Amino acid sequence: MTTQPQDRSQPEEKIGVYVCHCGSNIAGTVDVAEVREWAGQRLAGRGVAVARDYKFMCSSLGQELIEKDIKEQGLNRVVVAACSPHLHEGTFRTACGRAGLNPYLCELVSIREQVSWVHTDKHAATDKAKAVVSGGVERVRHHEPLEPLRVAIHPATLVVGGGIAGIQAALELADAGKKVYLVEREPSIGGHMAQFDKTFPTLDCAACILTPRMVSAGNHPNITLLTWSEVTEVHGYVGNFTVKIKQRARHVKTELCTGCGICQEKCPKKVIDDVYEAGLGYRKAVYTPFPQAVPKYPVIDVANCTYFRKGTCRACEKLCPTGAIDFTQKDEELTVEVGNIILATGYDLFDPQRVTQYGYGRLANVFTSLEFERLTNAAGPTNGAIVLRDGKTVPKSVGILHCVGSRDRNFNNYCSAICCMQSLKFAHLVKERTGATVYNFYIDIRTTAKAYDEFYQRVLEEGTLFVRGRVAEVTDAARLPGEEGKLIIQVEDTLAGKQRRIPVDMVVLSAGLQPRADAKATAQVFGLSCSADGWFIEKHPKLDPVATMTEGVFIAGCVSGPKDIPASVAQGSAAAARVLATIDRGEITLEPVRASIDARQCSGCRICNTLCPFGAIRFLEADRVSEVNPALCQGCGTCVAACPAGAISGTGFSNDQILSQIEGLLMLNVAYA
Amino acid sequence: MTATDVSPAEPNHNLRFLEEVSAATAGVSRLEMCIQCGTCGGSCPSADDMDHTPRMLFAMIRAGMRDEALRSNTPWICVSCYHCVVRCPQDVHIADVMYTLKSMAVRAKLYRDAKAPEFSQTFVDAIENYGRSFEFGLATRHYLRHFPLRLPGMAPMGLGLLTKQRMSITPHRIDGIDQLKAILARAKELELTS
Amino acid sequence: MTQYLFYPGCAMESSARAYAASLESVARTLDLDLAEVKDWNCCGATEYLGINLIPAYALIGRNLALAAQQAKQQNGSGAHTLVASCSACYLNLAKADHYMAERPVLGDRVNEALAVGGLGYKPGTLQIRHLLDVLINDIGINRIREKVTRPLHGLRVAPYLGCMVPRPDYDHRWSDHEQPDELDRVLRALGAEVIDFPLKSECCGGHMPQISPNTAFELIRRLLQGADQYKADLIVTVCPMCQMNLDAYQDETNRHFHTRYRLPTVFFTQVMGLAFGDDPAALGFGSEIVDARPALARIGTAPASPGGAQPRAKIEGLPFPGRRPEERER
Amino acid sequence: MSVNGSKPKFAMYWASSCGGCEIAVLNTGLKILDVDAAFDVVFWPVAMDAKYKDVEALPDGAITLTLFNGGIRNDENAAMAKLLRRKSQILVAFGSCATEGCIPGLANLSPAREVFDTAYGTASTENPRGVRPQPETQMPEGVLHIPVFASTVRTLEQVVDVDYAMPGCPPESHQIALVIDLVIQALNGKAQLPPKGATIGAGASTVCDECPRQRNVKKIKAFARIQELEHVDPDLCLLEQGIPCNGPAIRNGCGALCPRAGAQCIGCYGPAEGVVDNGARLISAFASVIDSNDPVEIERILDGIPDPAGQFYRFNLAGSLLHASRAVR
Amino acid sequence: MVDHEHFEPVIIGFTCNWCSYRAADLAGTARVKYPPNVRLIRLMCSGRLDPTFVLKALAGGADGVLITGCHPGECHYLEQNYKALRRFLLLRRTLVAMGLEPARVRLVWASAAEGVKLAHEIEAMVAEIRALGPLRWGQNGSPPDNAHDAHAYAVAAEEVSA
Repeated sequence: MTTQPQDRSQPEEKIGVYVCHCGSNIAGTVDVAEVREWAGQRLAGRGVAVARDYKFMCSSLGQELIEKDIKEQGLNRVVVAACSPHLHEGTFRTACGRAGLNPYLCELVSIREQVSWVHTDKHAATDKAKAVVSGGVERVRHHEPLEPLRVAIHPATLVVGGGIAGIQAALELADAGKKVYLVEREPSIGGHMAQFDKTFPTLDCAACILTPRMVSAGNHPNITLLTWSEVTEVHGYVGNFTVKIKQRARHVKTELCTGCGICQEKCPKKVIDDVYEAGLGYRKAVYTPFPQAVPKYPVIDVANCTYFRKGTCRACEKLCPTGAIDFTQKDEELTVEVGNIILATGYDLFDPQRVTQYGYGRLANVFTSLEFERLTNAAGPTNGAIVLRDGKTVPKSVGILHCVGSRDRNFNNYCSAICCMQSLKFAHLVKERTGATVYNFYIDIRTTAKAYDEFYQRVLEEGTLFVRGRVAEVTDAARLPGEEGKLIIQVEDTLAGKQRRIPVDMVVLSAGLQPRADAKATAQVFGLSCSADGWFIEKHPKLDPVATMTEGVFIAGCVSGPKDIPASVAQGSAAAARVLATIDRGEITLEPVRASIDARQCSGCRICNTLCPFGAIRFLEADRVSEVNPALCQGCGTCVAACPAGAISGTGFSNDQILSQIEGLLMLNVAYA
Repeated sequence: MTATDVSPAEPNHNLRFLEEVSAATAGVSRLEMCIQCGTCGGSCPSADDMDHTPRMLFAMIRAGMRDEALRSNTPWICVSCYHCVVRCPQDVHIADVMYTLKSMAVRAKLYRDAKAPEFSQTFVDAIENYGRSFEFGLATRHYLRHFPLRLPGMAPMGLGLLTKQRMSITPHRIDGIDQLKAILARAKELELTS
Repeated sequence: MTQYLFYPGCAMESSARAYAASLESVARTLDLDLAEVKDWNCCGATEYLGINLIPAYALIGRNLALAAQQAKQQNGSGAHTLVASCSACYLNLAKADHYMAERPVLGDRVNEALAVGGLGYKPGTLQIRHLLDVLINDIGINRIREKVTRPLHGLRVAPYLGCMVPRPDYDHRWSDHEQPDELDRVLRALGAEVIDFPLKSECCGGHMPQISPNTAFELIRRLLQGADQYKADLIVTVCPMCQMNLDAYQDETNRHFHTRYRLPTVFFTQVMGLAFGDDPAALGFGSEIVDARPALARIGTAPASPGGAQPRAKIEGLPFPGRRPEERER
Repeated sequence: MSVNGSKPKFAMYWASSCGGCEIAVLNTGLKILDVDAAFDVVFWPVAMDAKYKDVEALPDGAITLTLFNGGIRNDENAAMAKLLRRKSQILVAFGSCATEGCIPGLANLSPAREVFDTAYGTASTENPRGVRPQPETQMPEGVLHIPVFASTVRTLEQVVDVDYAMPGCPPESHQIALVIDLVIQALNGKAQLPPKGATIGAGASTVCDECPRQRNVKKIKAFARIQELEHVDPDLCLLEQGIPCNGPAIRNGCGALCPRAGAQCIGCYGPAEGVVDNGARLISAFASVIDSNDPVEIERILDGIPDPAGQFYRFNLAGSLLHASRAVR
Repeated sequence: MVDHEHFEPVIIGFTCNWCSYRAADLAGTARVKYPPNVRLIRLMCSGRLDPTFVLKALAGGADGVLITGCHPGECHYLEQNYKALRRFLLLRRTLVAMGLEPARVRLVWASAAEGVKLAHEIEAMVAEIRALGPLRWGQNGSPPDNAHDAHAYAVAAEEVSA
């Protein structure tokens, strides 16, 4: 029972205690000389062999002081009482290392941030400093020599998601000569960007800038493109992931297919394309989503294919000039080894049917932003003609609504970031192509990036009418003369302070972005966590935006929150850079703060099994004991604290270290000494 | 229950008006959360007849324009259809704030048009005396008072309702009227304030 | 069969007698057991809240307390659901129950006041629901359809809920805040042709006729105009206040705007009773100011309309991910 | 140690305990004859007549092996502990009372005053005159002394230096047999005694190690005492069924008797090797596998453990870090 | 009884390396003042907090224990602070059953940015514990000496005479 004092025998530890003045930062409030003297005398019995105070311990002279004592006095433990470990722990560990002492046998205790800077009473501050030092001394006695963990990095990388962010990341890595597996769920890469016509603020055509990237991703010798595929399982840890990928049957022999397109032409089955055409256009049961698709090979959509549903037809098979159609193909599962993973799985569009008062789905001429993108796209269902739902009538007036489903506690609290600029882009396109009257209804105009506000100015010049007010409702219930047959936008013009009813022919809803419907499931597969909103969480929102808490798994693009194209591309490159750094180093070193289980004492009760969010603990059925994988362990120590048998120990923060530090802080050690 | 605390040293005590309104409102008003988007003003079916849209009124409250806010006819024109409430992106309890403003105006005698407060008062008197309401007494008393000219026009309707026994001439008094009176008397001593 | 506590509200004894009468016979047909709360008092409508807050809630609180008490006494029957037929009453009861919990200080003071009368109410004790909610979710659309003996084929009805049933909808009981379809589904089950009425949850003007008649008449006009645009024979409502305003003030509104709408407005329980084959007189028909007989005469003049609602825009040209009729009948 | 001519001497003493430990020793069956053969028993109040003065008369260290069971509840217990320590070469804290305080240790939750009131002032004792025992009573024959009652129960280790601890309430007979064998072997130089301070007659892991029940990843939504449950799966880990079984934190060696018999482990074998506070281990383990992050729900789940102090410190209170309730002042 | 004026409580505080310890650092760099009665220990995560540490501190003479961690949902290790919460709630129940005032163990969430908040929490806790007086579990909790016994007995004895 440790209510009993610890062993009273003269300890074999030889501890050096160094009290820093930090100029007057510490010495101004703490009587450092007294602390030094006290430690030298009262803690001699606890192994303190040397006690010194010095103006600036972190200075080279201060460090040499330590190194000298280690060499000459044979110190085997060091306690520095100075500033926060977050500042100089590294400094003093290195100093010890230079003198041939294992760096982890050094303890830095803070008497600046936690004593001199926050207390005023000199006497009390000095007493507390003594306690802090005494705690450090007791703790350091239980330090063990440690080696940082080194993990080798497999040079290949998995990129999940073939949108612009994923393509960018894949190309950066491939161009640097690294192997990349690029996995995409749809038949072609390209993502949402491929659906757009123009991109703000420069208005270059999306296809013109995206297609070349898609092609090089498709042809790149270092990129293995896996479309129509999904990641099903991820095992292993940073440096050595084993990934299972399900490749759905294309029912097209890619080695034979020339991408001539006859099959799609002849396929009798027309299906509404809810993905690429955003529900506004049709595709066939055998299809490539769009002409510039990469790869060029079509897929057969089994759910809609007449042959698969009725057993007849086979038109595509009959007419394929190269005999590439193969109804017998089965889904395949392949396994790849990678060292790092980049997730760029993107976003879903908010479903505006949820905002009933805007009438989407009830009122034919209310469109979503993605529908409108397709409407304006030269390759879209109307060849770029902006027309009403009837497919012919050109609108004379168009209302564009901002913040649909965003900045709204009834739906998504956050700002979707891209809608302002997108709406301005729409306004410009409508003006340019139809000359119609355009209204923008907004709460705030957020044009914060380079050349964005200039674009706002331009749209103002073009005569788009801006109404500051969040639209209350869109209705076809005419109330006043001139409203019949129109869509009436009812809104408070908050700058005029009046309610207005504005009749228009077409309404476009700038629907917000939201996490993929299956984001939670994806997060589980890759061992990540989602925020309350459902976006993936970065390691640090500012300083480490593309890393995650799981070593070796990075994120890029909208997967971590709404972003426009420039930001997504930047993140793709950033994630690639982070990966490259580890690949080029060949290995990464991890702090040796890890948990380990003593199999002899483990009873296999499995209490610890639920506790590790990083999956570092697994239960060995055969031996009926649990074990910790040090590469997955992040060192939080939760399992150590939970083990009922006391079978789990944590390096760097062992029970002995902490319990002794408590005794030290409470000055119980002085009694033993 | 209210937003940030304004120091007592605050020169213009009206800047605490928003807190007062919040405190006196049923539920958690969230008035301080208004982002002035105008969803309420846009949704309001009777906005045309209002001095100020609800949004403006909230801005005035925030600005401490106590008298102007309490004099506004807006709360009295509010038909409590709750369109603004369900659409408000900030979940402000708009309709309930309107009730609060009415009762404040009544207490401060700041309403301009006596019709509404007096109608409410007649209605409430009926409840406090009988425990139930009875349109006939109400309607007649109220119309005689406010729309003498309309009365002939309304007569057929009133008669219609009467002949079709859709108006009770005599009020129904509940058994527990004394209990109710006692409860309401006590309740009046317990009003919410900041 | 579960028993429900029932809060009729003042209007049911006067202006909405037809509602009371028709509900009685419909309840009999669907054997719906409604136990009236003993010695209930007025809910204060929208008036008391604008005068005093705590008294207004105490007034409602007394009803909740009495109902809860009654629920306790007839324990076993499991009747802790309080049903209201009047929208304003429904909202006030639900609101008090909700806010007494959301703002404890309100709850405490209300109970402090109730204590004087030896009463008290713990928020959440009762489940407060509107009659229509109970009919469609507990009795069920099929049960209603089964009981139809005289389908209302040929009758074009505008389903009109008004504001206070689907909003604010404190415990999320309704399909939508703007375009709820519960009433549509009931009426379709009765065989009526239900128009997709965009104004179904707009305001009838409430107490405005007494306060600012012009405001009220405009709101009434909008509804009549809307129903007329969609060629409805009849407006069907669930709320005494709505029925009163649309029916009793229709002449006045016409006079005010020089229009000549003749749109009878009746309670949904009345048309239910009709479809169940009850005697119109017993259902309170005839008590409406705008005569419903011409409209009712159309019953049976047309065959059953399949889908019910007309798709509001014919789907041609570009695909339209609109709700399709079959989706609406869950 | 030297075994010059005469047989090594054996002693067993009971301080504050129930006597179960003695029964357990006798339950070793024929083994008891080996004891008699290998030792001459100089002091064993339960088994033979002996006087304290006889023990005092022995030279220090004359007794080779003393099994001391029972906690230290009064000054007589303390005096005997000190005496036997002086006279013994090997002093074994034998059984739960001596090693960790056991059930009598639960008295540390109440001040002496309450203990007395309960013992002499309630239905538990027929005591119409409300007599309370006195340290000294004047009798015609002279002054009578009875032991002075301590404020708390202490473990043997908290009073004297102890060589080995042998847990269990009582220690399992087969474990006792093994220990006796070991000592005899050691005396004949055929075996090595474990290092001083070791726990003997038990395993180093915990009860789950010997428990045959199926165990899975644990997520607990509700705790319930076994008698409150309609159905208990006979093959599934009890803790997973919400039954607060102390097995995961209790030293093995008993063979998981209780869980095998369908009852939860209540913890008589004490903490596993190197554990500082048994209760803390249980608190941490149980809390860790509660399946909720919502404070309100967690509290509701914890209501399923109505007596935490009793649940987590039933046997270990006297030996725990806190040792006694604050009320004991 | 206790001279609360001159009683200086000793509080052991456990901090999380990623949030509350950095909050303490921040309080320092911002020169926010708080009473010197608290002595902090750095853990990697509040999930590392073994109830033994708290018992050890209390039994060792601390008058109170402050447990701090990242705000719910902000744990550096995703969700370990929830485990700390669960343990804290059960530990507190046990300590209360052992006669401890609940205020002596306190759980505070403090992000790395909340230096001022942490300082305020410490200030509040010190004041609260000063009001409660010394715990002295060190003396009372550790094995009592014989003087104790006699005293305890005397109490029981005078019960009789009375």
